[in-house]
Amino acid sequence: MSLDAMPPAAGAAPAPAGSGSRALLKVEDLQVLFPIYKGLLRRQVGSVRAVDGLSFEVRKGETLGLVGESGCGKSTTGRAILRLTDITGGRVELDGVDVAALEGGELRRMRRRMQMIFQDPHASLNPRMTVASIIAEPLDEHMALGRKARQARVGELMDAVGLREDFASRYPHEFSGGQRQRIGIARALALDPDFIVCDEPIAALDVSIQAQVVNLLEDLQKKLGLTYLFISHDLSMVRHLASRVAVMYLGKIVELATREQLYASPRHPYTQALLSAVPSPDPAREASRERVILTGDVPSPANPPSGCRFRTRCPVAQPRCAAEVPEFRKLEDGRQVACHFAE
Amino acid sequence: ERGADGQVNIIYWQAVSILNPYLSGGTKDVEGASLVLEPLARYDETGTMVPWLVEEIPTVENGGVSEDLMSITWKLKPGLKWSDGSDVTAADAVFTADYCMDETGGCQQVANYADVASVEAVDDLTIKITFTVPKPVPYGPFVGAQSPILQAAQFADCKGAKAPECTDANFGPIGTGPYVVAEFKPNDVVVYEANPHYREADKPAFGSVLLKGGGDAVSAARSVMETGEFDYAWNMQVEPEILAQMEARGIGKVISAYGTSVERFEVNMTNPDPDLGDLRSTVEGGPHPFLTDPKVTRALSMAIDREILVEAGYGAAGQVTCNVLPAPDLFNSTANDWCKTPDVDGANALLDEAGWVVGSDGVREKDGVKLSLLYQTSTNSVRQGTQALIKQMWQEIGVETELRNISGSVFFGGDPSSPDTFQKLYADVEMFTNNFDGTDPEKYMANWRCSEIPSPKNNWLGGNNPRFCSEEYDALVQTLAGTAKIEERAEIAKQLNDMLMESGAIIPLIHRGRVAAMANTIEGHAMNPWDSELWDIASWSRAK
Amino acid sequence: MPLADGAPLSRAPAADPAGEAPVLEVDRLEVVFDTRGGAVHAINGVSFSVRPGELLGVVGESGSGKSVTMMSALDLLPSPPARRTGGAIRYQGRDVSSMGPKALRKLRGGDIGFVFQDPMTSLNPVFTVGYQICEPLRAHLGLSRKQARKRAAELLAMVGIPSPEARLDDYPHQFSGGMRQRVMVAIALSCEPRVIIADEPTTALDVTIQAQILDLVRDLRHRTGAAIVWVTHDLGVIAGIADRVAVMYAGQIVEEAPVAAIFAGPRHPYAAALLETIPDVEGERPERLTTIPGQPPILRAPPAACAFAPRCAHAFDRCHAQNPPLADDGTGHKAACWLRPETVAAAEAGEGAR
Amino acid sequence: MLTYTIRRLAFAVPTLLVISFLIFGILDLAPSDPTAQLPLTIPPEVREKIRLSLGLGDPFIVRYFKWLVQFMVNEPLNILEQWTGWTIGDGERLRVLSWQTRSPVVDLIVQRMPQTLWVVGMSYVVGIVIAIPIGVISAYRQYSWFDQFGTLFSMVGFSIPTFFTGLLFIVIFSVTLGWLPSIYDTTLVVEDWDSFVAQVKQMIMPTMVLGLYNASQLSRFMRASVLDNLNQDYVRTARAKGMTEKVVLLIHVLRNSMIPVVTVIALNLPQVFGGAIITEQIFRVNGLGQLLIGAIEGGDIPTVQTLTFIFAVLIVVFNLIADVLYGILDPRIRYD
Amino acid sequence: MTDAAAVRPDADAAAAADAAAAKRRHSSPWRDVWAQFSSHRGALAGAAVFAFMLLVVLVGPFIHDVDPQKLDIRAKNQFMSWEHPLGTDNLGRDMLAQVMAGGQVSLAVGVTAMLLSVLLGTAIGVTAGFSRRLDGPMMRLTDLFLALPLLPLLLVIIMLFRDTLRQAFGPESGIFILIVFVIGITSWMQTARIVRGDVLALKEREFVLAARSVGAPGRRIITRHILPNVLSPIMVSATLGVANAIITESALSFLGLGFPSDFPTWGRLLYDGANFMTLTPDRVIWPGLAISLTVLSVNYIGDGLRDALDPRIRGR
Ligand SMILES: Nc1ncnc2c1ncn2[C@@H]1O[C@H](COP(=O)(O)OP(=O)(O)OP(=O)(O)O)[C@@H](O)[C@H]1O
Ligand SMILES: Nc1ncnc2c1ncn2[C@@H]1O[C@H](COP(=O)(O)OP(=O)(O)OP(=O)(O)O)[C@@H](O)[C@H]1O
Ligand SMILES: [Mg+2]
Ligand SMILES: [Mg+2]
Ligand code: NI
Repeated sequence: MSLDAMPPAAGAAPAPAGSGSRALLKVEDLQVLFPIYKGLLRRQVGSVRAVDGLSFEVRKGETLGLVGESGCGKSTTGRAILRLTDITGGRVELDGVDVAALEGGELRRMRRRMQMIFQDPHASLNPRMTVASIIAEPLDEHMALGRKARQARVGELMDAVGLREDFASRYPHEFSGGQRQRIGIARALALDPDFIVCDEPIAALDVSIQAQVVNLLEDLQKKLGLTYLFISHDLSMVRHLASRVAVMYLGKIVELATREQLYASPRHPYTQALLSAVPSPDPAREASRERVILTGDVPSPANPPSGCRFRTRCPVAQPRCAAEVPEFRKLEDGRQVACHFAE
Repeated sequence: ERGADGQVNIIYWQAVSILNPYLSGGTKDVEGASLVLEPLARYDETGTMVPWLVEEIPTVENGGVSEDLMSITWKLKPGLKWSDGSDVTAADAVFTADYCMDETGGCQQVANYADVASVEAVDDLTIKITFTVPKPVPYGPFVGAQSPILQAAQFADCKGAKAPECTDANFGPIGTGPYVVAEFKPNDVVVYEANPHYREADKPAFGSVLLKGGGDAVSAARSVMETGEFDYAWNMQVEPEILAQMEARGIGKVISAYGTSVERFEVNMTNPDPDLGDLRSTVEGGPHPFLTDPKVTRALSMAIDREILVEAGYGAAGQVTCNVLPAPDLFNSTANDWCKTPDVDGANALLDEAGWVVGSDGVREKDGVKLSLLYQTSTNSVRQGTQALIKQMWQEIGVETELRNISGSVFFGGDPSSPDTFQKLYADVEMFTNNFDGTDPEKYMANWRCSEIPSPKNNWLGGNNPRFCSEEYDALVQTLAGTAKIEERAEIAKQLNDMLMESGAIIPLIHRGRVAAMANTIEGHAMNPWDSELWDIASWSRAK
Repeated sequence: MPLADGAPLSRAPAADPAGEAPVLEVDRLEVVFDTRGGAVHAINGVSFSVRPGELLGVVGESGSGKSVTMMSALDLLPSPPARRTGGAIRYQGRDVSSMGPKALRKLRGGDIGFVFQDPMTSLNPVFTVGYQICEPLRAHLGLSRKQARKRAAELLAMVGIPSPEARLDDYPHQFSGGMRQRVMVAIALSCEPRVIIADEPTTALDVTIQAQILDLVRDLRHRTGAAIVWVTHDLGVIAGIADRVAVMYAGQIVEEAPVAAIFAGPRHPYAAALLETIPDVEGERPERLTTIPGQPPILRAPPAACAFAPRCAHAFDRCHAQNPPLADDGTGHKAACWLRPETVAAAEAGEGAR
Repeated sequence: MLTYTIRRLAFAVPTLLVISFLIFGILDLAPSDPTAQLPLTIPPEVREKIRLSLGLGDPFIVRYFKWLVQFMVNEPLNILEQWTGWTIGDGERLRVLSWQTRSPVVDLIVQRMPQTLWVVGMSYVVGIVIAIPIGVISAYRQYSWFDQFGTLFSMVGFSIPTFFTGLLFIVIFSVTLGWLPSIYDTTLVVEDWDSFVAQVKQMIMPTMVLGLYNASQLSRFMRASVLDNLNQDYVRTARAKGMTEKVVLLIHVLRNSMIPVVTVIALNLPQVFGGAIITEQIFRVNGLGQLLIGAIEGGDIPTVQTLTFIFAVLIVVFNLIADVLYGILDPRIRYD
Repeated sequence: MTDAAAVRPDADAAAAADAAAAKRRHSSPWRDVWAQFSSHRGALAGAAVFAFMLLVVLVGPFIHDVDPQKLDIRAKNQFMSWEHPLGTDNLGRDMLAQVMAGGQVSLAVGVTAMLLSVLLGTAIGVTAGFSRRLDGPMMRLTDLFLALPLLPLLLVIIMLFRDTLRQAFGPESGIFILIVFVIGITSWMQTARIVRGDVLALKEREFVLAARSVGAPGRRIITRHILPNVLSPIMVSATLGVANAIITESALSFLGLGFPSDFPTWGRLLYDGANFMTLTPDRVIWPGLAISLTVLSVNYIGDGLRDALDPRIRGR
């Protein structure tokens, strides 16, 4: 079944029909600043602008890819949406509820609906807990299940992610990376969430195992109608998995488009550079490929460049870029780009 | 010849804090100062008063003491010089008395100046002290190491409230003694050098003295008798077998002499029951449930084998005694000598007779009251040994004992808020040593008058820890104060002693001597229990 | 030391490496780890060689023994638990294991440079970058402090770090990941080694940074003519820079061939599967990603059968009974699989038996 | 870093005031009494007078503020006068006077400082000098006989109290062999070779006794820290650069391993100034530890208060020093 | 889903042989812990020595049934003999009986006081490390306790609590509680500092974040995720704590805070015996040996336990 021609989310066959266009998550002008304190009185002298005015939506049942260089604020975005860091400004709406405004018990109840899969399958599992207790932790927190029911649910979850049930009393270190990531996924699924933030779930895995995990995520989405925010810097995986892709640079989204649009004809110079840097597993193509070489490193998010944040490394930068912040605008084909020169 | 024998090293395991005996009554401080500061007269090793800075001891016979016992006149030896070369005059003595009697100065020897009306310098060498009451024994001021003469010139600006601020003077007094202070590190070490103006030209033989402090008694003994680093160590409260082993090395020896110190039980005549709250161990709280019965206390005393206590903890430093007043000989009663031989059967019989029957747990009881005692003392390994021994001895007569030891700084410190002071006596019996200065027991025996009972009213001040109260005893003390003849005084003192023994308020255990360790090479020292141990340091010398 | 004046450093033209004698040869290497759970046979008869100016790519699944092989080339394995049970490593014909400590030290850092996988932890956090670059310069080349510093600055400039003089006094944490990896490269290059071993040097880096490093290496290789062994599991990287590729599985090399040949037609099922698993940013997007089912084995004993057999779709009886030798088909394309006629032939000829 | 330091110091002031108040409160509550050391022959009324003359009649708060003024204002002024030779005011300032010696406590402390620093400080140095190689070698050769022996040594060293080792040393080296003096001579002035030898001789036993005790603890820390670092990637890098094992171990590993150990050392350094009560007693070093214990036993509240307060200041300051040191040793850490 | 299903059996095929073993191995986590513990040679030896000492101390008095407090002044300072296997002290008390009786007290005090101090230190360290708000106050409290003059503090404690406790629990248990309390509250600071440092690092770890993301409240994060992972430094503190408590107990008796003076403990025996070192060396050798052996064995047990409780090591 080829999805290429169809609108992406609708193609996910068993997902509830008609839900394709409804926005499950709406992020408006999200801002996360980490304050920098200095001086005798610990006055705040500035802040790391980790996430600086993001707006996007994720539709029910779809996968939104979020890509960008290391340190551009991808993880912070994911954590902010789940309220794992404090939000400085903006709204995060999940199914109409403003998550940013929730506190205490309400937030805790909301956590049943939104979960996270972490980057490092080794670091995100407590080495002293058995697989069963790791997976059951969310159950213990939110549902008063009996011992039997709990055990049954853990078994069900392990089955769903392809782990044999008799591994339940093993410890994380006894598993391979891919299996560990499955444990993390099972934990995230335990409460039947609607929405899952996948924070680089495959970055730490071996290539052949990456494919297993990605396939698993896809299967689960189909079966359970999940909605993903898939954070990665592996552009080829994002291409495979996501229906729409957002490209971040230094705390801002520079381009947001459907997969086909983005990979076929990137509009933002940063997106272009990023795509051209991906090596291709084909010596012939690799030799002929034209590449946009970026120079220098990412500027510090504590002191971002004026105007367009990308201008310091941009091959097509003009004086205008330094003076004016490019608007995040919609082009006629529906994609959104933050560049003065894109059309 | 002066200075010919080099240095003598002395170790005091309690270090000297200050060299002004008026600002610290601690024995170590008084004795440290005694190398420099001297009194007019002092006691020799036999307890006899000997003239020191005077020609003779004033008495009624030689006219030095007035017939009405209201004044005493001392005559200084002529030609005495301070170590800075100036002359010693009667004015210095007058100043000294003023210095100590100044209310704001916190003088710690003020008891020596009790009842003094005035001190005058009749002439340069004559000092006259007048008393407010007749004094049969008028040898308080300027006698003994506690009451030496200070140089008026040095301390002129240090009177009253300023006394503590004169650190230089307090740390380096100018005196008439054989030594002057060369270096003083408080609570650590004093270095003395021979006084160039000392009145006897060929003394002292040692050019310098090092008086080191700190540590404990055993290691002090070791430094004299095992390593030979020191020549003399003071106050050897050490188990006898340890001393014996050290002595066997042949470098040093243990010397001792007996004064008036007695290790004793003071028996609580009032009720220490914690349930009484504030009335605990007060006369108002009522008598002790069983210790007021002389039969019980006598049985307790009879059960104790004092010889064993001596053997285990004291050796040459202790003798069995049955009196709280064991010395001088003239004052030693023989009426209580039954206690010298232990008699467990007799004690058992006595308790049976008094109606105390042995219960199932081996403890005697009567009317629901058990013969169970809380026995407290200060922390010190010999005392804890004694405690253990006595506990076992009492067990044999069906008395149960709980032992408690309390840090000396709490036990002997009179903090009224502490439950553990020896005055509060929140226990049934307590054990410690006491003695008196000089050779006259009048003040000492006056301790056990009814008025001296510590209680909340007097902020727990008072020397009558057993809370013993007898009008007869009080009257007898009064009589003693008015008696001048020494034989009569001795008789009265013995009677007082016997009354205490019979009542059971005090159970004497051991007559303790002063013990020191001394290198075999030191000569010319006579152990003196009545005055500073270093009283004769001017005549010490090293064997060639 | 003409590095400074930008003159080409090539000791040998990179043009035709095949004609020269190999600088580094690994010959039937076997390594065992003694763990609490018993011995682990991590490397089982790995052989390969590189010639000056050649870049050999080594790929393979995680745990297949890539790092262990490279480390044993410099005798860097912690021992215990590592134990070399067989084989030899020859640098310019000399056996590394029989070298004395002094010669070995000269080899390490002097003749063979090493770039490690994780740039975040491979630099000592408490010494300045300058100090760490100068260390081998002073030890191997005997430069004075001043000379070494000057040279270090040149090296930093060479790996493309702006204002190198100033950055010498910075600490590693003040560098970004890409810059740190460049520092590692600078250290590896510092003594003009004839061989550079790079163990997954870009795995932890971003694509854009990775692209920078790859460019740097391409450039260097042509300028210095050093032989390079490049370990990775990213076939895309290999496709871009390698001359030859060796594919490792379970402590053995299962296929070795010129890079174009292997991408054109992998001969070992594992290599084929590996090529299929990776998605691409271009071209057709597959419905599902291909996976290699199962996990690599933990070898408690040297493999008696083909180690890949349990995961292989084409496995037949012989695969479970006998370990195939690595055999050359005459074009320099070697594979170890019973499906290959040359393998069968080689086994029958009795050569290459492991 | 500087502002961080200043800020920490500024916050330390109220903390220390609270601590000083609490210490004073505890000392006041404690039942020790300044007259406890006097012979019982001194009658109770006189004792009471002595107590009053020491100011014990004043209410608690008054005494606390008196001390505070004396210590915080008068003593610093006095030191200033001594250093500069100026006269500030009429010079009639009441200093903190010890009850036992009636002399200024600060003078006593100054007098005690040298021997404490020499003996206890040196023992600390000895401890470090012994512990570091033991820790490093134990870790480097983990589970070797050396390592096992090191464990044995440190555990026995830790479980045997200094009063016992001190005595054992005296019995062996002073009594039996007669090599070393058992009593420390604080009047010894080092002016020539002989007196230097004498000084060294008298320091050997106390420093070793304490040093071994310190070493037994520190070597455990060191071992753990080196073990942590030996497996780090940068160690492998250093080897790959062709560094000798000596350089790898003594430069790369040691420097990193020292970071946590140095902070432990710094955190425990105030104890040097607190003196070593038992060891000082045994060898009669009569340093600050002996001063403190003597003052406590003698109920000498001004001395105890002043000493413990200085000790508290040192603890707070060394906490800060440890943090700052961490920042200096570990370039990754920045406090602002 | 089709090939995901296919993956599973295959994935496990490789580990098939392992799996059976795994099943056996994971039948009970405590059996695992024991299995790992007993494979640690040092730990086993430590446990054996400790058990032996416990046995001697608890059962010994029934075999060698001499009253440790019984004095026999005629038989003082004796060397080893059949009647007194470890000799006698200077009051003629049997040393073996004293060492055994003292062991009961010392071991009890050592272990309980250590537990208290470790509990306190851990609680304070974890609180300080976990809560940014409480960090300052808690660490200042630690400074305060480090700065407080111990002796006067102890004297105050005795004064305030001794009689109350004595009345409530009787003289011996009252004192026991007091001693344990005193040692506990004066020796937790080092533990607290170490634990705090570890917690600070630990709370930034991803699995703690993961626990927060499933909505686990702070207290559960502490008990499930933080505490088990700071076990290792706590173990070290605990080992040193036992030695410290045994020695401190003997020092306390000199303040009149300890047990009654005729109540033997190892620390006390060692202290009392020190002066008799040259006369009757056995008086110091045996209690000293007992203390050292206890500390050593506790150290090795701690090592073994730490390994046994760490599944990462256990699996290897
Ligand atoms: N707790 C924090 N305090 C201060 N700065 C922070 C904090 N967390 C993140 N940052 C900063 O915010 C920026 C964005 O970080 P983030 O972790 O979101 O990046 P990322 O895109 O996920 O990178 P990576 O791909 O490496 O995971 C970085 O510059 C980082 O240094
Ligand atoms: N220190 C060690 N102790 C025990 N076994 C080890 C050790 N180091 C490596 N191994 C084993 O050696 C085998 C090969 O490991 P190696 O690190 O070479 O893999 P790799 O191919 O480099 O993998 P990656 O791609 O993850 O770096 C692994 O199976 C591993 O279990
Ligand atoms: Mg991230
Ligand atoms: Mg590797
Ligand atoms: Ni499909």
